[in-house]
Amino acid sequence: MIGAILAIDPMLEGNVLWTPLLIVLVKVLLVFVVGLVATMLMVWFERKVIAGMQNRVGPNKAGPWGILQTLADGIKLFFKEDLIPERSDRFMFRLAPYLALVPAFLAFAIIPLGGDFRDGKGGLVTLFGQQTRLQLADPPVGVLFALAISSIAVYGIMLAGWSSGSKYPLLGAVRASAQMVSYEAALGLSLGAVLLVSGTLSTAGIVNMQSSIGNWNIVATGFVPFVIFLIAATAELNRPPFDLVEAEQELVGGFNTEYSSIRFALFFLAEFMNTVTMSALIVTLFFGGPQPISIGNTTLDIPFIPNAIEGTVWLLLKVLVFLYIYVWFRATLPRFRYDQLMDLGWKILIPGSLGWFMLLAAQRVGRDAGWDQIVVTLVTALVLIGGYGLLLAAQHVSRVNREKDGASF
Amino acid sequence: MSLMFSLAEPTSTWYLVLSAVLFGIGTIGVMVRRNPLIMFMCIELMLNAVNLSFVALSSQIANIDGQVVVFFVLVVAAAEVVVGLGIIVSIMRRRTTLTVDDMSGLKG
Amino acid sequence: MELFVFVVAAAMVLGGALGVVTRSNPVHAAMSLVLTLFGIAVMFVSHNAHFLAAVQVIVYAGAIVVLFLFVIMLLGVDKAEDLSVEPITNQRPLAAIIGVGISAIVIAAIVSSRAGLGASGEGVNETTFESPDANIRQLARVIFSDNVFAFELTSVLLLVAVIGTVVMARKTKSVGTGK
Amino acid sequence: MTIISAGTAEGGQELLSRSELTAKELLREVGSVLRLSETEAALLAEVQTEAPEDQTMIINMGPQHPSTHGVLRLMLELQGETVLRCKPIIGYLHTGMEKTGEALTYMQGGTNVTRMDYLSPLNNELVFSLAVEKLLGIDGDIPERAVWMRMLLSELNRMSSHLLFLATNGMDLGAVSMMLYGWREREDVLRFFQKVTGLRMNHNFIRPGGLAADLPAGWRDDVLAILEGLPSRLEEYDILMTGQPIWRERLQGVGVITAQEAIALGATGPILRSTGVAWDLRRDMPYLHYDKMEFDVIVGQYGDAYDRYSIRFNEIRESMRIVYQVLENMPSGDFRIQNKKVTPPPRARIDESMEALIHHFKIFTEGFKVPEGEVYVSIESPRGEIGCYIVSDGSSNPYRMHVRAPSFVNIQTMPHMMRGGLVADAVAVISSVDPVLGEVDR
Amino acid sequence: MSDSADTMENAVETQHGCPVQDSHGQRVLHASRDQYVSVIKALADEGYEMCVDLTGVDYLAMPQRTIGFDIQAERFEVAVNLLSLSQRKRIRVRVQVPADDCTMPTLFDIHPGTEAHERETFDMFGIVFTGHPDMTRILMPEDWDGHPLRKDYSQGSIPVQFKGANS
Amino acid sequence: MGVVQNIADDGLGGMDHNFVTARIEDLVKWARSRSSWGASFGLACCAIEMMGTGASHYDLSRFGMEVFRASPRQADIMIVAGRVSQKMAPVLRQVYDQMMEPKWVISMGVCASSGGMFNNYAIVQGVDQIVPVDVYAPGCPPTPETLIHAIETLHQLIEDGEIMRRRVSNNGGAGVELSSELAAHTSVTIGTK
Repeated sequence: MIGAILAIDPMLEGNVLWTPLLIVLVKVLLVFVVGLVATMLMVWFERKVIAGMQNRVGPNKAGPWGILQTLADGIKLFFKEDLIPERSDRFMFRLAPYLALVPAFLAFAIIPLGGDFRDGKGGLVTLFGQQTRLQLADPPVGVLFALAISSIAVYGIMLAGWSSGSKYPLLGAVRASAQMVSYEAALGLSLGAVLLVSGTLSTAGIVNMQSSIGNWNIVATGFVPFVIFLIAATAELNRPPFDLVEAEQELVGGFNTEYSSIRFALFFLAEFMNTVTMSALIVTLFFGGPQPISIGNTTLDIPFIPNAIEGTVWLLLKVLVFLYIYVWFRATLPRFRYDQLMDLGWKILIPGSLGWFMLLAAQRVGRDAGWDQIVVTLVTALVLIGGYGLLLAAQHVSRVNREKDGASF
Repeated sequence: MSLMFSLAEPTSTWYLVLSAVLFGIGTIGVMVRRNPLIMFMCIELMLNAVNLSFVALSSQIANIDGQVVVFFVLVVAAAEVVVGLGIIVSIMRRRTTLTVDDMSGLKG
Repeated sequence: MELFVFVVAAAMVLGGALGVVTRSNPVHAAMSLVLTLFGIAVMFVSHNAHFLAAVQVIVYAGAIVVLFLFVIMLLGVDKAEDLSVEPITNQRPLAAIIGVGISAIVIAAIVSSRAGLGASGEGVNETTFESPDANIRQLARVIFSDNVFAFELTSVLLLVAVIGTVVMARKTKSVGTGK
Repeated sequence: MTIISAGTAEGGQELLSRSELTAKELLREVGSVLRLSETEAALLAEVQTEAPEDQTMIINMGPQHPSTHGVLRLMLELQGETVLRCKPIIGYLHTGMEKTGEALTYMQGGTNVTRMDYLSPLNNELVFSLAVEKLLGIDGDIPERAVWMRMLLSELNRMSSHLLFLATNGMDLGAVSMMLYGWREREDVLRFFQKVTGLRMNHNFIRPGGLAADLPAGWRDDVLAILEGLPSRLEEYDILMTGQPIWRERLQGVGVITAQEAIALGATGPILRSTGVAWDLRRDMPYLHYDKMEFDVIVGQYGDAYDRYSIRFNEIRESMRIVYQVLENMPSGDFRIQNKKVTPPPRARIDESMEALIHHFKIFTEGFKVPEGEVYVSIESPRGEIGCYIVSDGSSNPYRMHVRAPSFVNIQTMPHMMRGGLVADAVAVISSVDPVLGEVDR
Repeated sequence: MSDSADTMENAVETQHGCPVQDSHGQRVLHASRDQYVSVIKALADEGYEMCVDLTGVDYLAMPQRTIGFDIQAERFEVAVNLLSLSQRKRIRVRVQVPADDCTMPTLFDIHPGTEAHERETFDMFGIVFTGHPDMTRILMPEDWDGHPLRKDYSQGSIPVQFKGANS
Repeated sequence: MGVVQNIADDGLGGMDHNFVTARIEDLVKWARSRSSWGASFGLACCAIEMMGTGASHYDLSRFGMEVFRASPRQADIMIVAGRVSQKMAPVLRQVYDQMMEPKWVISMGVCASSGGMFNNYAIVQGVDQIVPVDVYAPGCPPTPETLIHAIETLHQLIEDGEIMRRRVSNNGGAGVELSSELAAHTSVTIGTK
């Protein structure tokens, strides 16, 4: 029973012994520490990389190459005066930073952090005589868990903005909720494409399906769901160009304007932690997670590193690529406006991901029923194009009507 | 550790009683509160009580249909909230206070 | 262990429910509702309904309550409601009597009829290591075979609800141009 | 011990609630003075019923807000995120420069005016010097080299000012890197200024009668280095911003103003040009030797923020064209007028001659006397028409020194541009007006 | 104020009933307060469509000045700079404002762009523009005493002092 | 949560000075000097040079200072860059009060330090009449090098603990009474009224 609740892990089947419990505890601790350190390094990485993109040097006074910069920030913020504004809702004001931080850590629990994928081991490694996955938990609804966590992460931001009791944070909070609701749908629908191809919800299962580059979901689902997922994930993270929630130029600091000291540090931490988690999730869903890169029958091998650890290295490398992409976004793209953000979400991403999902589903039905794949694809594509044409026409009519009677909404 | 497993297992009756209590709280809330938003939340409480009893009974009588019903209830609840909040927003456009006592007329 | 889970979850459910009814500030009430919803989700998990638990969190906590909060913030009705006013005389005691009465009747019915309930279906699949998504597969099969008509109907319902809301909530005239 | 009460209450200068306003004030604040006909204005009463006061909120942007370019304070009445009314409140940088100008001699005046529009200090000095020269009646006698040098510096200054506009415009719209790129390029120009004038900003280099010093050795190579480095950088900006879909979406159709409105409000510079009015004082009322120059006046069509962005962007290129022509034509000769009344003796002569020393001493302590009269001179600064109105009573101090600051006038267009836009548009509009608060408040 | 003698003699023509003077190659039109609005309106119809600048001068320290054309020199003067974009011409309108009645009609209805200039002139000189929609201070704080650019308003400089900064 | 409660307290005020706490104190001072975020308080010409200091050529981010927080709640150093007018002075004070302890002020440029050449009715003759200034940067405007030098000086003072001792000895700073201000400062929020 406990196995069913906590995780699907072979070592938790049958009689539960002390060793597996200890391993679970160690894993929890390890994930927590790894998450924290990764976030610290992520902040430094972002500041260094963006400095490089802007012909600057970046932090270099705190520790070698400024690597301790985040630590200095953290210590400084911890030893700074704290304040709860008079007009704030005190309980919610105190609660909000934790509501932002906890989901960031929780989502990390379902990411496969490594494993041995050679010789058909399927990611299982042997620790102290126990077979286990390098993953804190693998609930049967793994991916849905990530979706659920990312949807409750917005509470921290909303409540922070609302409870501050002043106007700019409130505007930030309202923006945050609308943005979250809009992009959650696109995120879920592009996830649907992955689930359709993988046939499982468990993250470990999804990783195991992607044994070679040809099987990576980015190829198997046809690239479009990946693009939509990447955009929607950026929006969920409130990172540029979707950082309307903070939008320093418009809303001063957005939801966190009134926060100082350690509470602000928690928001800061949560934001970067979420970035790391989301990158890891993208890698898990579309790029084979800790699977080594393999084309056909040849699998790349990192020399001198035992196979059990190699998975972690691959994961790290892949995640690093996405962290870099997020920094890149921040350095280049201007910020969206509120209505453009909504337009992108509702008029492009959601129809796009829905259409692609239906195309994949139709192909699958066609394959099961033994129809000609090309014909099925063509017919579905035609239907979808027709539907999109109707959508465009509807938008046009609506715009004309709006201009005619000057409605504003 | 094994000691913990040997303790009394809650039967589905426990869950059903809990859901009855939850339903009662929801009912009281709908009757007592005057803020339509909170009344809405109390209706959600009642729906959740029913959901809980469905799932509990589903596992007791070993029939998956209970869970199917819960799935549909979730969808209907979403639709209901969308419409309900829409009504509240459009009422609030015309009035300044938000209590059900002031909403006696049918036209705004 | 399950007892422990039950006690904690029940405390969440009841505490949250009482919070919804008693807190004067709508935002606090909404957060209490979230607590209840999480408690229910935990109970779903302990009944092996993993999928429903996830959907419960995504739909309820992730969308419905966020919508509630959005409306509260948008309308600026986040001021605390005055709970000391009782609009109808003796409304509260009457409501309490009705509420407790309903609960009591239902509980009585449960207690008296629990012996009569027996296994009637072909069983609910348990989650195991070999087939971690057995529950989801079973649920999906039933929804998309026996109940496919109801499923389609709910999707139409959702569509109607969304369109209806948009039509209802839209402003007809803009600022400045007049009517 | 000084205790200053916290708070920024400015009473009637602030945006008041609708009920406290007369119809005329309301019309002005919603920016409809020009836009609405009389009948439409009569319907404005319905604005109040459509958006009752308790559904709108008045927020305060500034005076210390990251996107108000210093200390501009905007009060916005918002419904949701839509701006209904806007009122700019200025004066937070009021320095009393016009009063200080009356206490300084004409010789010292340059130090004062150069600090007004601190992004184009050389243009401020130029307009002040031209006005004083006109009062002195020596405006025709300025040596050729001085005129060409003034043009060189003025155009380089225009480039650096527009580069800074690109930087802040990028910053305001969230393109962080543009901020640093703009500053990087501006730094090249500033380094040249430092070499020529000794200072990075606030040079007091262009003075009545000419300039403070001649160009240093090797100046031509430095200018050429700037000119040759810039085009490739500008192309990078084109890739980064001009062609960027998000960038275009954010700017196109935002903050629209018509030619009629711009003229009625007295807006000049890129704002006026963005509406399709080709008005550039350099071409239409030439000063210095701009009539001998070949350059295009960049004109927009839609009067939106995107037009203003591209006008400034392309004006950098036009300025480069002018600078190339200046480089070709730079004559040799004196860098200041040889008029004992106005010009201090050369440094070398002070060491030799007692008279020269006394002359030098007198001219820097007492200044020179300027005949009675009043004059208004205007030139095209990067922000529009900057004018200098000087009244002289025959002494060595100006009796009244007034500067017609382009930003001060241009700020009035903001309520018109912002009305009906979103908060994010408001930021884009502020940025596209490109006000310099030192000049607004003086 | 008396300009140099030769320019004075050139000033023989009139425009819209006001004497026109040439000052350093610029046309200057002397209007009385009563003529002010109608002259500006006539000039606007004539093509001077943009009001570039409006400012005041306090002639308190120049009591003996003369203007000519039988115009009584007063303490304050308002100078309005008009620009014709189509004809590429400028004209300046100067109006005398007596110290005991510091009011002027507003130009807001003809040139809305003078709104800020008139507020500034009010703030700095205390000249009230009647009919202006929002006659408040613009640069100084709302509760400020006096009008800084008047000649009887001291510059307000305080001698440099080094206070006991406790360090 | 908030460790620092009043102006004279650097968060470790209650500790005795022994080997361990001394190390913690050193660590805190190190952190504060390495990570001092600026409150962007750009006013006039100096603001341009201040931003220029943050740009590619001079790069304040080397000192961990590229984080210019718009919200004073999260800022440590207020760089008063430019002339402070009488109208602006209350705002300046308000922003200073909204900053959380420990906080430092750099007065950038002569106008902020002494009124500079604008010795007239409109300009506050030295920002130290309003807020306690820790470091003055001379120049009109100071070049980025000067500003960096001022910042380095301040960092050194922070690391030495010199500033805290000075604050304790004079109750806050240059003749400015802080205790009467602190009572009111919680209700004020940036940018809104």
